[in-house]
Amino acid sequence: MRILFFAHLKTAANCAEAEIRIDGDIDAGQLWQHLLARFPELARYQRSVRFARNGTYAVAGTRFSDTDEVALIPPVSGG
Amino acid sequence: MRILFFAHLKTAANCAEAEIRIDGDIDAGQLWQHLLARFPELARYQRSVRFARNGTYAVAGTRFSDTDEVALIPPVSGG
Amino acid sequence: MIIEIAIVHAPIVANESLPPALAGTVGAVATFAGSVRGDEAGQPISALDYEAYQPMAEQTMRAIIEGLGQRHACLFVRIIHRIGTIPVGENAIHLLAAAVHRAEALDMIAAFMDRLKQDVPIWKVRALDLHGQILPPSS
Amino acid sequence: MIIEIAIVHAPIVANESLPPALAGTVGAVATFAGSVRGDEAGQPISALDYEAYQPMAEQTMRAIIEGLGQRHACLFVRIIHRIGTIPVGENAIHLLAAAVHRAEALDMIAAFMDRLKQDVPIWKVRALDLHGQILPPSS
Repeated sequence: MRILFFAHLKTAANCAEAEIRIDGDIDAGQLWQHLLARFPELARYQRSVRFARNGTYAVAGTRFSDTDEVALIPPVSGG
Repeated sequence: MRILFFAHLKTAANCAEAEIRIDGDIDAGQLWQHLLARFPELARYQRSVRFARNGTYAVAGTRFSDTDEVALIPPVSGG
Repeated sequence: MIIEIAIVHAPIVANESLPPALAGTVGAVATFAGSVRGDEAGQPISALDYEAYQPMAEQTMRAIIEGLGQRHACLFVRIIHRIGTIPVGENAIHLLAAAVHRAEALDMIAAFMDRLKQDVPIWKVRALDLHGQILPPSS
Repeated sequence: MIIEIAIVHAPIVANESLPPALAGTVGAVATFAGSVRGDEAGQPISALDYEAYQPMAEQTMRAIIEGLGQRHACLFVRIIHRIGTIPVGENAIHLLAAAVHRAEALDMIAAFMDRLKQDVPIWKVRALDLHGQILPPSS
Protein backbone atom coordinates (compact mmCIF):
# COMPACT_ATOMS: atom_id res chain seq x y z
CA MET A 1 0.00 0.00 0.00
CA ARG A 2 1.29 3.38 -1.01
CA ILE A 3 0.98 6.04 1.70
CA LEU A 4 1.13 9.77 0.91
CA PHE A 5 1.97 12.48 3.45
CA PHE A 6 1.20 16.19 3.02
CA ALA A 7 2.01 19.47 4.75
CA HIS A 8 3.27 19.02 8.32
CA LEU A 9 2.70 15.27 8.17
CA LYS A 10 5.68 15.09 5.83
CA THR A 11 7.81 16.48 8.60
CA ALA A 12 6.27 14.16 11.19
CA ALA A 13 6.79 11.08 8.98
CA ASN A 14 10.06 12.43 7.65
CA CYS A 15 9.01 11.42 4.15
CA ALA A 16 6.46 12.27 1.47
CA GLU A 17 5.59 8.71 0.47
CA ALA A 18 5.97 5.28 1.97
CA GLU A 19 5.07 1.68 1.14
CA ILE A 20 3.52 -0.54 3.77
CA ARG A 21 2.54 -4.18 3.39
CA ILE A 22 -1.08 -5.13 4.12
CA ASP A 23 -2.59 -8.62 4.08
CA GLY A 24 -6.23 -8.80 3.03
CA ASP A 25 -8.34 -5.75 3.66
CA ILE A 26 -8.33 -3.73 6.84
CA ASP A 27 -10.33 -0.94 8.40
CA ALA A 28 -9.18 2.54 9.40
CA GLY A 29 -8.30 1.51 12.94
CA GLN A 30 -6.08 -1.30 11.72
CA LEU A 31 -4.48 1.04 9.19
CA TRP A 32 -3.63 3.46 11.99
CA GLN A 33 -1.98 0.59 13.91
CA HIS A 34 0.24 -0.12 10.91
CA LEU A 35 1.05 3.57 10.46
CA LEU A 36 1.80 4.32 14.10
CA ALA A 37 4.06 1.26 14.36
CA ARG A 38 6.21 2.72 11.64
CA PHE A 39 5.65 6.47 12.16
CA PRO A 40 5.04 7.04 15.87
CA GLU A 41 5.31 10.82 15.41
CA LEU A 42 1.94 10.74 13.64
CA ALA A 43 0.12 9.95 16.88
CA ARG A 44 -0.44 13.57 17.83
CA TYR A 45 -2.12 14.27 14.48
CA GLN A 46 -4.33 11.21 14.44
CA ARG A 47 -7.48 12.97 15.58
CA SER A 48 -7.30 15.67 12.92
CA VAL A 49 -6.23 13.52 9.97
CA ARG A 50 -8.63 12.04 7.42
CA PHE A 51 -7.76 9.15 5.13
CA ALA A 52 -8.31 9.38 1.41
CA ARG A 53 -8.39 6.07 -0.46
CA ASN A 54 -7.50 6.32 -4.14
CA GLY A 55 -8.32 10.02 -4.19
CA THR A 56 -11.61 9.95 -2.29
CA TYR A 57 -12.22 10.58 1.39
CA ALA A 58 -12.73 7.38 3.33
CA VAL A 59 -16.05 7.06 5.11
CA ALA A 60 -17.15 4.90 8.03
CA GLY A 61 -16.71 1.31 6.89
CA THR A 62 -14.16 1.98 4.14
CA ARG A 63 -11.77 -0.97 3.78
CA PHE A 64 -8.18 -0.59 2.66
CA SER A 65 -6.15 -3.18 0.74
CA ASP A 66 -2.59 -3.53 -0.42
CA THR A 67 -3.17 -2.09 -3.89
CA ASP A 68 -4.72 1.15 -2.59
CA GLU A 69 -3.08 4.56 -2.54
CA VAL A 70 -3.90 6.08 0.84
CA ALA A 71 -3.30 9.75 1.58
CA LEU A 72 -3.24 11.22 5.06
CA ILE A 73 -5.10 14.50 4.80
CA PRO A 74 -4.47 16.98 7.61
CA PRO A 75 -6.84 19.97 7.96
CA VAL A 76 -6.79 21.81 4.64
CA SER A 77 -6.05 25.50 4.15
CA GLY A 78 -6.37 26.30 0.47
CA GLY A 79 -7.74 29.46 -1.08
CA MET B 1 -41.11 73.45 -8.63
CA ARG B 2 -39.34 71.34 -11.18
CA ILE B 3 -40.86 67.89 -11.71
CA LEU B 4 -38.92 65.04 -13.36
CA PHE B 5 -40.53 62.00 -14.95
CA PHE B 6 -38.73 58.72 -15.71
CA ALA B 7 -39.39 55.52 -17.61
CA HIS B 8 -43.10 54.90 -18.33
CA LEU B 9 -44.10 58.00 -16.37
CA LYS B 10 -42.65 60.06 -19.22
CA THR B 11 -45.20 58.48 -21.50
CA ALA B 12 -47.99 58.95 -19.00
CA ALA B 13 -47.11 62.62 -18.44
CA ASN B 14 -46.17 63.08 -22.08
CA CYS B 15 -43.06 64.97 -20.98
CA ALA B 16 -39.76 64.44 -19.17
CA GLU B 17 -39.84 67.60 -17.07
CA ALA B 18 -42.46 70.09 -15.98
CA GLU B 19 -42.68 73.20 -13.84
CA ILE B 20 -45.49 73.57 -11.36
CA ARG B 21 -46.14 76.52 -9.08
CA ILE B 22 -46.35 75.86 -5.34
CA ASP B 23 -47.18 78.38 -2.62
CA GLY B 24 -45.47 77.77 0.72
CA ASP B 25 -44.57 74.17 1.51
CA ILE B 26 -46.83 71.22 0.99
CA ASP B 27 -46.90 67.55 1.89
CA ALA B 28 -46.90 64.55 -0.45
CA GLY B 29 -50.69 64.33 -0.57
CA GLN B 30 -50.97 67.96 -1.65
CA LEU B 31 -48.23 67.47 -4.22
CA TRP B 32 -50.18 64.57 -5.73
CA GLN B 33 -53.24 66.83 -5.98
CA HIS B 34 -51.19 69.33 -7.98
CA LEU B 35 -49.74 66.62 -10.19
CA LEU B 36 -53.00 64.81 -10.89
CA ALA B 37 -54.75 68.06 -11.75
CA ARG B 38 -52.23 68.58 -14.50
CA PHE B 39 -51.31 64.97 -15.38
CA PRO B 40 -54.42 62.84 -14.77
CA GLU B 41 -52.79 59.85 -16.51
CA LEU B 42 -50.44 59.50 -13.51
CA ALA B 43 -53.30 58.33 -11.29
CA ARG B 44 -52.83 54.65 -12.10
CA TYR B 45 -49.17 54.80 -11.08
CA GLN B 46 -49.68 56.75 -7.85
CA ARG B 47 -49.45 53.71 -5.55
CA SER B 48 -46.15 52.50 -6.96
CA VAL B 49 -44.38 55.85 -7.34
CA ARG B 50 -42.03 57.33 -4.75
CA PHE B 51 -41.09 61.00 -4.61
CA ALA B 52 -37.45 62.07 -4.47
CA ARG B 53 -36.85 65.61 -3.27
CA ASN B 54 -33.56 67.11 -4.47
CA GLY B 55 -32.11 63.70 -5.14
CA THR B 56 -33.17 61.93 -1.94
CA TYR B 57 -36.21 59.74 -1.36
CA ALA B 58 -38.95 61.58 0.50
CA VAL B 59 -39.98 60.04 3.81
CA ALA B 60 -43.14 60.41 5.88
CA GLY B 61 -43.40 64.09 6.76
CA THR B 62 -41.19 65.43 3.95
CA ARG B 63 -42.38 68.91 2.86
CA PHE B 64 -41.97 70.21 -0.67
CA SER B 65 -41.51 73.84 -1.68
CA ASP B 66 -41.34 75.77 -4.92
CA THR B 67 -37.55 75.71 -5.20
CA ASP B 68 -37.32 71.91 -4.93
CA GLU B 69 -36.59 69.48 -7.72
CA VAL B 70 -38.99 66.58 -7.30
CA ALA B 71 -38.58 63.34 -9.21
CA LEU B 72 -41.31 60.74 -9.57
CA ILE B 73 -39.57 57.40 -9.15
CA PRO B 74 -41.44 54.37 -10.48
CA PRO B 75 -40.25 50.89 -9.42
CA VAL B 76 -36.62 50.63 -10.43
CA SER B 77 -35.10 47.88 -12.59
CA GLY B 78 -31.38 48.52 -12.88
CA GLY B 79 -28.60 45.97 -12.94
CA MET C 1 -13.31 52.55 2.30
CA ILE C 2 -12.55 54.00 -1.13
CA ILE C 3 -15.62 54.15 -3.37
CA GLU C 4 -15.69 54.70 -7.13
CA ILE C 5 -19.08 55.13 -8.79
CA ALA C 6 -19.68 55.75 -12.48
CA ILE C 7 -22.66 55.76 -14.80
CA VAL C 8 -21.49 55.45 -18.38
CA HIS C 9 -23.00 55.37 -21.85
CA ALA C 10 -20.23 53.40 -23.55
CA PRO C 11 -19.44 49.68 -23.18
CA ILE C 12 -18.08 48.86 -19.74
CA VAL C 13 -14.38 48.11 -19.72
CA ALA C 14 -13.87 45.74 -16.78
CA ASN C 15 -11.25 47.38 -14.63
CA GLU C 16 -9.87 44.98 -12.04
CA SER C 17 -7.14 47.31 -10.81
CA LEU C 18 -7.00 48.26 -7.16
CA PRO C 19 -5.60 51.41 -5.56
CA PRO C 20 -1.86 50.69 -5.22
CA ALA C 21 -1.95 51.62 -1.53
CA LEU C 22 -4.01 48.49 -0.86
CA ALA C 23 -1.44 46.02 -2.20
CA GLY C 24 -0.67 43.39 0.43
CA THR C 25 -3.68 44.38 2.54
CA VAL C 26 -6.40 43.06 0.26
CA GLY C 27 -6.94 39.32 0.56
CA ALA C 28 -10.21 39.01 -1.36
CA VAL C 29 -11.61 40.60 -4.49
CA ALA C 30 -15.15 39.76 -5.60
CA THR C 31 -16.69 40.99 -8.81
CA PHE C 32 -20.09 40.78 -10.40
CA ALA C 33 -21.11 41.55 -13.95
CA GLY C 34 -24.74 41.62 -15.03
CA SER C 35 -25.31 41.37 -18.76
CA VAL C 36 -28.25 41.64 -21.12
CA ARG C 37 -29.73 38.25 -21.99
CA GLY C 38 -31.16 37.39 -25.36
CA ASP C 39 -34.75 37.10 -24.25
CA GLU C 40 -37.12 39.30 -22.32
CA ALA C 41 -40.35 37.77 -21.02
CA GLY C 42 -39.88 34.88 -23.43
CA GLN C 43 -39.35 37.03 -26.52
CA PRO C 44 -36.01 37.16 -28.35
CA ILE C 45 -34.43 40.59 -28.10
CA SER C 46 -31.37 42.34 -29.47
CA ALA C 47 -30.87 45.03 -26.80
CA LEU C 48 -32.30 46.76 -23.75
CA ASP C 49 -32.56 50.50 -23.23
CA TYR C 50 -31.66 51.76 -19.76
CA GLU C 51 -32.39 55.16 -18.27
CA ALA C 52 -31.17 56.73 -15.03
CA TYR C 53 -31.90 59.71 -12.84
CA GLN C 54 -28.18 60.09 -12.94
CA PRO C 55 -27.16 62.34 -10.02
CA MET C 56 -29.56 60.59 -7.66
CA ALA C 57 -28.55 57.14 -8.93
CA GLU C 58 -24.88 57.88 -8.27
CA GLN C 59 -25.60 59.38 -4.87
CA THR C 60 -27.89 56.49 -3.91
CA MET C 61 -25.31 53.87 -4.93
CA ARG C 62 -22.69 55.65 -2.84
CA ALA C 63 -25.01 55.87 0.17
CA ILE C 64 -25.88 52.18 -0.14
CA ILE C 65 -22.20 51.19 -0.23
CA GLU C 66 -21.39 53.43 2.73
CA GLY C 67 -24.28 51.94 4.69
CA LEU C 68 -23.37 48.34 3.82
CA GLY C 69 -19.74 49.08 4.67
CA GLN C 70 -20.73 49.32 8.32
CA ARG C 71 -21.52 45.61 8.30
CA HIS C 72 -19.37 44.33 5.42
CA ALA C 73 -16.05 46.08 5.97
CA CYS C 74 -14.51 46.55 2.54
CA LEU C 75 -11.39 48.47 1.59
CA PHE C 76 -12.48 49.42 -1.91
CA VAL C 77 -15.66 49.24 -3.96
CA ARG C 78 -16.05 50.14 -7.63
CA ILE C 79 -19.41 50.28 -9.41
CA ILE C 80 -19.97 50.99 -13.08
CA HIS C 81 -23.52 51.01 -14.47
CA ARG C 82 -24.09 51.51 -18.16
CA ILE C 83 -27.22 53.21 -19.50
CA GLY C 84 -28.58 53.83 -22.99
CA THR C 85 -28.92 51.00 -25.48
CA ILE C 86 -27.07 47.86 -24.33
CA PRO C 87 -26.84 45.00 -26.84
CA VAL C 88 -27.42 41.39 -25.80
CA GLY C 89 -24.30 39.88 -24.26
CA GLU C 90 -22.87 43.21 -23.07
CA ASN C 91 -22.67 44.24 -19.44
CA ALA C 92 -25.16 46.60 -17.84
CA ILE C 93 -23.31 46.63 -14.53
CA HIS C 94 -19.90 45.73 -13.15
CA LEU C 95 -19.06 45.70 -9.44
CA LEU C 96 -15.83 45.06 -7.64
CA ALA C 97 -15.39 44.78 -3.88
CA ALA C 98 -12.02 44.30 -2.19
CA ALA C 99 -11.63 43.35 1.45
CA VAL C 100 -9.24 41.67 3.84
CA HIS C 101 -11.34 38.49 3.97
CA ARG C 102 -13.70 36.92 1.51
CA ALA C 103 -16.98 37.13 3.42
CA GLU C 104 -17.01 40.93 3.44
CA ALA C 105 -16.31 41.22 -0.28
CA LEU C 106 -18.84 38.56 -1.29
CA ASP C 107 -21.52 39.84 1.08
CA MET C 108 -21.03 43.42 -0.12
CA ILE C 109 -21.65 42.37 -3.73
CA ALA C 110 -24.75 40.34 -2.93
CA ALA C 111 -26.22 42.94 -0.57
CA PHE C 112 -25.53 45.81 -2.96
CA MET C 113 -27.27 44.06 -5.84
CA ASP C 114 -30.36 43.50 -3.69
CA ARG C 115 -30.45 47.17 -2.72
CA LEU C 116 -29.78 48.32 -6.28
CA LYS C 117 -32.91 46.56 -7.43
CA GLN C 118 -34.96 48.22 -4.72
CA ASP C 119 -33.70 51.78 -4.55
CA VAL C 120 -31.37 52.97 -7.30
CA PRO C 121 -33.25 55.08 -9.87
CA ILE C 122 -32.24 53.20 -13.00
CA TRP C 123 -34.77 51.59 -15.31
CA LYS C 124 -34.94 49.15 -18.17
CA VAL C 125 -37.27 51.26 -20.25
CA ARG C 126 -37.67 49.18 -23.36
CA ALA C 127 -36.45 46.12 -25.18
CA LEU C 128 -35.58 46.02 -28.87
CA ASP C 129 -36.53 42.93 -30.85
CA LEU C 130 -34.28 41.27 -33.42
CA HIS C 131 -35.32 43.86 -36.01
CA GLY C 132 -34.59 46.77 -33.69
CA GLN C 133 -38.30 47.41 -33.07
CA ILE C 134 -39.48 48.41 -29.61
CA LEU C 135 -41.09 45.79 -27.42
CA PRO C 136 -42.98 46.85 -24.31
CA PRO C 137 -40.88 46.45 -21.16
CA SER C 138 -41.64 43.42 -19.05
CA SER C 139 -41.10 45.08 -15.69
CA MET D 1 -22.86 22.98 -16.52
CA ILE D 2 -19.40 23.30 -18.05
CA ILE D 3 -16.61 23.03 -15.46
CA GLU D 4 -12.96 23.99 -15.90
CA ILE D 5 -10.57 23.15 -13.08
CA ALA D 6 -6.86 23.84 -13.04
CA ILE D 7 -4.06 23.75 -10.49
CA VAL D 8 -1.14 25.80 -11.72
CA HIS D 9 2.34 26.72 -10.56
CA ALA D 10 2.67 29.99 -12.47
CA PRO D 11 0.92 33.30 -11.72
CA ILE D 12 -2.81 33.11 -12.39
CA VAL D 13 -3.88 34.98 -15.48
CA ALA D 14 -7.46 36.03 -14.81
CA ASN D 15 -9.47 34.65 -17.69
CA GLU D 16 -12.93 36.17 -17.83
CA SER D 17 -13.87 34.62 -21.15
CA LEU D 18 -16.94 32.42 -21.37
CA PRO D 19 -17.66 29.56 -23.75
CA PRO D 20 -19.02 31.28 -26.89
CA ALA D 21 -22.08 29.02 -26.89
CA LEU D 22 -23.31 30.77 -23.73
CA ALA D 23 -23.44 34.27 -25.25
CA GLY D 24 -26.89 35.76 -24.73
CA THR D 25 -27.86 33.08 -22.19
CA VAL D 26 -25.61 34.21 -19.34
CA GLY D 27 -27.00 37.13 -17.37
CA ALA D 28 -24.64 37.06 -14.39
CA VAL D 29 -20.93 36.45 -13.96
CA ALA D 30 -19.45 36.42 -10.48
CA THR D 31 -15.75 36.10 -9.77
CA PHE D 32 -13.63 35.77 -6.69
CA ALA D 33 -9.89 36.15 -6.31
CA GLY D 34 -8.10 35.30 -3.10
CA SER D 35 -4.63 36.77 -2.76
CA VAL D 36 -1.72 36.48 -0.33
CA ARG D 37 -1.74 39.25 2.27
CA GLY D 38 1.38 40.81 3.67
CA ASP D 39 1.03 39.43 7.16
CA GLU D 40 0.48 35.99 8.63
CA ALA D 41 -0.50 35.72 12.30
CA GLY D 42 0.65 39.31 12.81
CA GLN D 43 4.09 38.84 11.25
CA PRO D 44 5.08 40.53 7.99
CA ILE D 45 5.66 38.01 5.22
CA SER D 46 6.82 38.06 1.63
CA ALA D 47 5.15 34.89 0.33
CA LEU D 48 3.23 31.74 1.19
CA ASP D 49 4.05 28.24 0.00
CA TYR D 50 1.10 26.11 -1.05
CA GLU D 51 1.01 22.37 -1.61
CA ALA D 52 -1.71 20.16 -3.08
CA TYR D 53 -2.58 16.51 -3.41
CA GLN D 54 -3.16 17.45 -6.98
CA PRO D 55 -5.32 14.74 -8.57
CA MET D 56 -7.54 14.54 -5.51
CA ALA D 57 -7.75 18.31 -5.20
CA GLU D 58 -8.90 18.66 -8.80
CA GLN D 59 -11.37 15.80 -8.47
CA THR D 60 -12.71 17.15 -5.16
CA MET D 61 -13.19 20.65 -6.59
CA ARG D 62 -15.08 19.19 -9.52
CA ALA D 63 -17.27 17.07 -7.25
CA ILE D 64 -18.04 20.07 -5.04
CA ILE D 65 -19.06 22.17 -8.05
CA GLU D 66 -21.22 19.37 -9.42
CA GLY D 67 -22.90 18.94 -6.05
CA LEU D 68 -23.48 22.66 -5.55
CA GLY D 69 -24.79 22.91 -9.11
CA GLN D 70 -27.85 20.94 -8.03
CA ARG D 71 -28.90 23.88 -5.86
CA HIS D 72 -27.13 26.82 -7.56
CA ALA D 73 -27.78 26.20 -11.24
CA CYS D 74 -24.81 27.64 -13.08
CA LEU D 75 -23.97 27.38 -16.76
CA PHE D 76 -20.21 27.58 -16.38
CA VAL D 77 -17.69 27.46 -13.56
CA ARG D 78 -13.93 27.99 -13.84
CA ILE D 79 -11.54 27.45 -10.93
CA ILE D 80 -7.81 28.08 -10.97
CA HIS D 81 -5.76 27.40 -7.83
CA ARG D 82 -2.09 28.23 -7.77
CA ILE D 83 0.38 26.24 -5.67
CA GLY D 84 4.09 26.60 -4.93
CA THR D 85 5.52 29.91 -3.69
CA ILE D 86 3.02 32.76 -4.08
CA PRO D 87 4.33 36.27 -3.36
CA VAL D 88 2.29 38.77 -1.36
CA GLY D 89 -0.28 40.52 -3.52
CA GLU D 90 -0.58 37.68 -6.03
CA ASN D 91 -3.62 35.45 -6.36
CA ALA D 92 -3.78 31.97 -4.86
CA ILE D 93 -7.21 31.27 -6.33
CA HIS D 94 -9.50 32.64 -8.98
CA LEU D 95 -13.10 31.51 -9.47
CA LEU D 96 -15.66 32.43 -12.06
CA ALA D 97 -19.30 31.36 -12.07
CA ALA D 98 -21.73 32.25 -14.85
CA ALA D 99 -25.48 31.78 -14.56
CA VAL D 100 -28.75 33.07 -15.94
CA HIS D 101 -29.47 35.05 -12.77
CA ARG D 102 -27.22 36.58 -10.16
CA ALA D 103 -28.20 34.57 -7.09
CA GLU D 104 -26.96 31.28 -8.54
CA ALA D 105 -23.60 32.72 -9.56
CA LEU D 106 -23.00 34.56 -6.28
CA ASP D 107 -24.17 31.64 -4.15
CA MET D 108 -21.99 29.20 -6.09
CA ILE D 109 -18.89 31.29 -5.38
CA ALA D 110 -19.62 31.70 -1.67
CA ALA D 111 -20.61 28.06 -1.16
CA PHE D 112 -17.62 26.76 -3.09
CA MET D 113 -15.17 28.80 -1.03
CA ASP D 114 -16.68 27.41 2.18
CA ARG D 115 -16.34 23.85 0.90
CA LEU D 116 -12.82 24.48 -0.43
CA LYS D 117 -11.68 25.39 3.04
CA GLN D 118 -13.18 22.21 4.49
CA ASP D 119 -12.44 19.51 1.97
CA VAL D 120 -10.02 20.33 -0.85
CA PRO D 121 -6.56 18.87 -0.13
CA ILE D 122 -4.53 22.05 -0.57
CA TRP D 123 -2.38 23.49 2.20
CA LYS D 124 -0.51 26.64 3.10
CA VAL D 125 2.60 24.84 4.25
CA ARG D 126 4.84 27.72 5.21
CA ALA D 127 5.23 31.46 5.15
CA LEU D 128 8.39 33.27 4.11
CA ASP D 129 9.40 36.36 6.02
CA LEU D 130 10.72 39.54 4.42
CA HIS D 131 14.18 37.97 4.16
CA GLY D 132 12.86 34.80 2.54
CA GLN D 133 13.30 32.80 5.74
CA ILE D 134 10.71 30.20 6.68
CA LEU D 135 8.17 31.05 9.35
CA PRO D 136 6.08 28.31 10.90
CA PRO D 137 2.59 28.13 9.37
CA SER D 138 -0.17 29.71 11.44
CA SER D 139 -2.85 27.19 10.55
